[in-house]
Amino acid sequence: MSILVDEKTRVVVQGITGREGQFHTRQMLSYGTAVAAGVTPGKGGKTVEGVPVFNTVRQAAEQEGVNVSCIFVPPPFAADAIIDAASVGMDVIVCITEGIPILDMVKVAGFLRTRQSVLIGPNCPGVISPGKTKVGIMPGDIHKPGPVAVISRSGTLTYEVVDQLTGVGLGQSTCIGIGGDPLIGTSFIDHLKRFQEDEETQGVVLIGEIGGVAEEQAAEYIKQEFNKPVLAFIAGQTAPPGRRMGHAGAIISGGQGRAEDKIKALQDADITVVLDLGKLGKTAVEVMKK
Amino acid sequence: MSILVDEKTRVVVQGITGREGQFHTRQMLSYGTAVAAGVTPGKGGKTVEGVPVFNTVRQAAEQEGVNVSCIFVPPPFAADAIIDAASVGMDVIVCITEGIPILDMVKVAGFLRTRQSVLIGPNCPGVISPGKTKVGIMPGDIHKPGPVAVISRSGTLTYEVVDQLTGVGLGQSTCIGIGGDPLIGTSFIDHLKRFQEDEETQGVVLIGEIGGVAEEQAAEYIKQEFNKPVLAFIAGQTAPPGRRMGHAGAIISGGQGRAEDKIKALQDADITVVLDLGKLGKTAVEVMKK
Amino acid sequence: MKLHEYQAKDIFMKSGIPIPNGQLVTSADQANKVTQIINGPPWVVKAQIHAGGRGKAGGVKVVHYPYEVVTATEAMLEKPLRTAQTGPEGVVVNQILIEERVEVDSEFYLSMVVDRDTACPTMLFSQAGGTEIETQAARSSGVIQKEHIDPVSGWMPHYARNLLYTLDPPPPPGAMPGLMSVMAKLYKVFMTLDCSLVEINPLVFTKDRKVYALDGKITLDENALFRQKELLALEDTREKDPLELMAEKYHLNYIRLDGNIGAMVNGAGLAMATMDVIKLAGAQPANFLDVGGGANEDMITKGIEIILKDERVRAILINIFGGILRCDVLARGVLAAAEKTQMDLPLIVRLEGTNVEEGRKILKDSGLKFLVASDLSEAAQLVSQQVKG
Amino acid sequence: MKLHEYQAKDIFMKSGIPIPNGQLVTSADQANKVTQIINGPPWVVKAQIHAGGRGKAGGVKVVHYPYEVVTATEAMLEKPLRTAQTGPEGVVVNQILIEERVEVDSEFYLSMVVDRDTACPTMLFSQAGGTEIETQAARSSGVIQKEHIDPVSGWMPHYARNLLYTLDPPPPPGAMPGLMSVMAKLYKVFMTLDCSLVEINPLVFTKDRKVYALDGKITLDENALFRQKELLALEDTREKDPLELMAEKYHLNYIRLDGNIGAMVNGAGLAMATMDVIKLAGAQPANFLDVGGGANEDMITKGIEIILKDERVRAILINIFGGILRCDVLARGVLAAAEKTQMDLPLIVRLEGTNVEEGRKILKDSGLKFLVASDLSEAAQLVSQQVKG
Repeated sequence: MSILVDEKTRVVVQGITGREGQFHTRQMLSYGTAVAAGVTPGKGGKTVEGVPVFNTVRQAAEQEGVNVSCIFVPPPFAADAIIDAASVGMDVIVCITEGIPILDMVKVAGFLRTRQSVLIGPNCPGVISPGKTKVGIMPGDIHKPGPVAVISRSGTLTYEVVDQLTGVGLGQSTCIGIGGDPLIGTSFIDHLKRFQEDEETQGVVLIGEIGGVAEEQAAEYIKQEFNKPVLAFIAGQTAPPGRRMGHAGAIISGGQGRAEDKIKALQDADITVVLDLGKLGKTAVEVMKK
Repeated sequence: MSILVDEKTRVVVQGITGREGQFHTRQMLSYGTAVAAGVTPGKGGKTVEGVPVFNTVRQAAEQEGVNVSCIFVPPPFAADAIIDAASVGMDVIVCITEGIPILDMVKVAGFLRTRQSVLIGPNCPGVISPGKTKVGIMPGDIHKPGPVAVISRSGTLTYEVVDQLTGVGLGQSTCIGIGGDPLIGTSFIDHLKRFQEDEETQGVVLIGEIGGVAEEQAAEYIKQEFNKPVLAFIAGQTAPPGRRMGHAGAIISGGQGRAEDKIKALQDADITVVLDLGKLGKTAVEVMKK
Repeated sequence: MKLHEYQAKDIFMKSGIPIPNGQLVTSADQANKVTQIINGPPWVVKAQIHAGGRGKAGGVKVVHYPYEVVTATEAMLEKPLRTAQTGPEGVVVNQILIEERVEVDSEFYLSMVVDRDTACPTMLFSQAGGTEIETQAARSSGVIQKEHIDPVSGWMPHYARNLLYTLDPPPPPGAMPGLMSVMAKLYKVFMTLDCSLVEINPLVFTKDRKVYALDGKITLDENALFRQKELLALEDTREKDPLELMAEKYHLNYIRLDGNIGAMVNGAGLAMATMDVIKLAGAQPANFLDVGGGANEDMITKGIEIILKDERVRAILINIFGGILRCDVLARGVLAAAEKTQMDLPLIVRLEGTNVEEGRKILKDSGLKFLVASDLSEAAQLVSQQVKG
Repeated sequence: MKLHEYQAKDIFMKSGIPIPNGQLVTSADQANKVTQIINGPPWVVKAQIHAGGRGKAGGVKVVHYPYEVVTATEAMLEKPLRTAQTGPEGVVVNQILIEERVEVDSEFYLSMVVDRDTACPTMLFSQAGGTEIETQAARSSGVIQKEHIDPVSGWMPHYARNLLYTLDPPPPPGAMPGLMSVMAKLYKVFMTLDCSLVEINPLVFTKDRKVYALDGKITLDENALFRQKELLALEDTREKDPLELMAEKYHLNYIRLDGNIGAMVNGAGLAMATMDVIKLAGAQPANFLDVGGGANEDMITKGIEIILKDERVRAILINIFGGILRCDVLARGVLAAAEKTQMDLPLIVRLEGTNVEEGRKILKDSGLKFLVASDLSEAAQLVSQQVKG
């Protein structure tokens, strides 16, 4: 098993004719992902890497039976793309786009409250179930199938973590970048619940960073409800308050969002927290044995 | 039993210091309804008929443990009042107000999609479970407890029906005026589902009128799912198309909403439809025997 | 509240929806001058009435000479225009819109309403633009595409794309931006002006590749006029029935019908049911009159007065189920009206509900001549006998 | 993007939120003239800098004679102002706001942000208006009341009432309409200008029973500036670090820190983690620099140039995990920068991911002096040794 996406996933790429859309369609196809359709308004009838392009998500869904969307459209149009995909009933919507106005995300979040779609991102690398399918922009070849799940607010930091896991022989069930924005579609807890139910997943690596209280909430949830081993890392232990550290969501403000508070909350929940990123892989081997 | 409201219901009256609010608070109290609080912004601390008045619904809920709201505020402020009550988590919100702008009701309907509150109305007489409680403006004394439920889009027409039912010895479990506006909080079907589960209810009288397709939908639902006797009446058999017949929702437009279509749909679902309102009581006796 | 085409188009123009150049006139003299400022020939001369179906009824003329603009205007102005929607007596034309004519490449239908089922503002779009959309719609569903606009998202471009890309073949690339823009603006007009209907039929793409609203219809939500005060000035009551206007003034729901039984009822549903019962008893109601659940004595008096102003009325049926409106209040209102007017028509009264005994007593003691009915069926029979006999 | 107080107040005024009369000056001469047009004495002289905490730092003066307006202006203008939020070097004051003083009866705190947990625009309100709201909030939760504004409902009056009626005692009846109106307008400003923060602290009720925004703070969502073009003109970059400004120009995320290790990383999370590892190894990062996931050769070059412009930097650590950004692209960027500048600082490079072999080869073949680290911990150790040795 795995969560969110697997070998049955059929992907529509929104913004497929753009530079990034094209590049990553190629990458996903070469990983083995079933990219079944693309959408770019006005480009219906064309193909990209052999994938048929449609004018609307609705048409793509009707004609190609896609169930997961991967969005590469620019920030001004991204909220429209997400809501479009959710209206059509995509199971999972992966939004790669960085830089969406926060009030657009307020709308998106409000809209999704009444729909079934799971939004991953925005401002995220996507989701991969190694050996099955990859919906996103992560380098596929560093992953290998296995028992460890990864949930992260970051992109390249996740690749670093996955690379170390693979390096120490720990393959992955599903790796999810939930996104670096202050408003994102899913929380750590949403996925922990899924991994709790996923028999293939034997443990979880949780990659947090400064900003918000999602890690504190996850710690509380794990303490109360989650019974598989968890290893955590929090980026930004040296970040100054009041500054956005690259990610729109990575900011310590109003006395909230400090790495030390998150680390303490996780440790209080008996979760091993790696402080030196370079040692994550080795620590994971020990933690996942439990 | 009964549905929506019963002897445990604790009512807050929004707009309690207005002319109608005061009058009907008195009426409800004299029927035996537990009107536990009132709300009028700026009048907090006063009392009306011995009922304490609060500035906000939240304060009324916190201090008096109310679970049902009855709204008498004027149309420009009614949507605010409904959303306020729903935010605070009222189980049932009865909105008497007539004349709410339809785009306000679009907002209300959107808001209620993510809340648990059941909205009755607007532009309705309210809900009564005879002998238990009355939340609304219907004359209490024409009702008597019994096995027949009434669901109606109308006000005085419902009183007429109830009076006939009581006259022929058929008491009522719960009578609901769902409202005469085009956008209302609940449909016939919502309540039919509740009455299906309500052991005390042995049959239903359904009072429809021109406009929309709610009666057609109810007919379809009854045919498929509902197994208690139903008697129906449709007002507006002689109404001309394109005119709003008093109720904002009572209009035949775009070829939709004609009484004859509704009557046909109901009859096709094997539901007895009374054409002469004067004969409703007598017919009910026969139908409810089944 | 219905707006005229020229008023709708004025709103469109201010909202950025392109319309043909045009000018409103109320005399042949003005029409003559307009030919000098509006591009032409040809010109389009359009009668401004609230009812649809003008084209087929001769209310829209395309003319090629300035003198024809004048004669076409003269032919319509101050004359009744009978369309499929006006009724047989027609509606007197008070205003004429004179426009340039654009060369149409393709025609669409576009409108917005609130959908009752989904409680969403909903945009309707069809390739079959033109005069007969309603019958077309009835004939083959699927001709009209619908898009429900979610109240959280508000307008978003994909709603427009979902509508436009249903066209087969899709609209020419040159038409897309214009059509999408009109859709976005139509939504904004609908929402910001509290409309219950906004319609552009036809919305056209011209041979010189522009998008225009060739016709426009706006109905405003009367419940929202309290916050749309600047739109009140657009009301043109000249086409309304004088008794309906009078009733509006007193917040009574009155609708003129074809029969001769004046009916006064409290509550819309009961009023409709009363009309139905009158008809079942073999008579015809002259009106629908709902005095409302909370009517006071004065409103009852006004209601009776309105009924009495209708010369066709041969008998009156009052059917009141007292709830908020108490029967004694009703009785006093009836007496007041009887005093003010010389009511000499047969009057059938059926009272039930709150304070019914007191109400009945007031009427009885008044010396007013009337028949009492014990139930609705009997009331209808009695009133029916009055006009038959 | 932060706005100055006077800019925020200008927006407030245009939105109908009352503010004291005031005038911006940039010279003592202008200050002198202002005393003739702004009601006084007394006057309030306020340094305009983006950082808070001005009051305690001497950046706000109440004066009673015209000459004091001038001397207070002179004392602040073109001098650095050090507040708790500026850092030890302070910020140079370029502009002064001179205002009439209003007589305060009661002070409130009012602001709007987007709440991360509920994804709702959220209004914050407190009776404890004044200068120390943040510490107060930290000390006792409950002092600040929150109201989440549902995205479907938008603003509704009950949100304001829920906040205002938490006050004990409730606000005087005379204050309610003014406070409710300010709340509604604050919401509108927040939503229509795409703000990430709007704050009025204090919002005051005066002795003559009026409501005023005595201070104002607006931060705009930079992601939304594409649709708020008219607000771009309000940007005042004079308080920004020059290297941060330069980085912004090239779409790089650069933040100046206190150490001496220049760090360049792709991806924000990895960049933060790299800073953390540098510190764990006993050194201090001079900056946070995230070149982003999709950086090109030119951006890499600019990143290196920015690091080299910082004279405190004694060694450079490049940590790249190739994903979208391929390692060969990085290597070429580094070489281009090395050629343009005279890079003679110790350079530690750690590459991994897409095209890593090619990247390593390019660097190796270039003749550039650098140390290769095989993993992140080693990279941090190496760079730390460079600055210690």
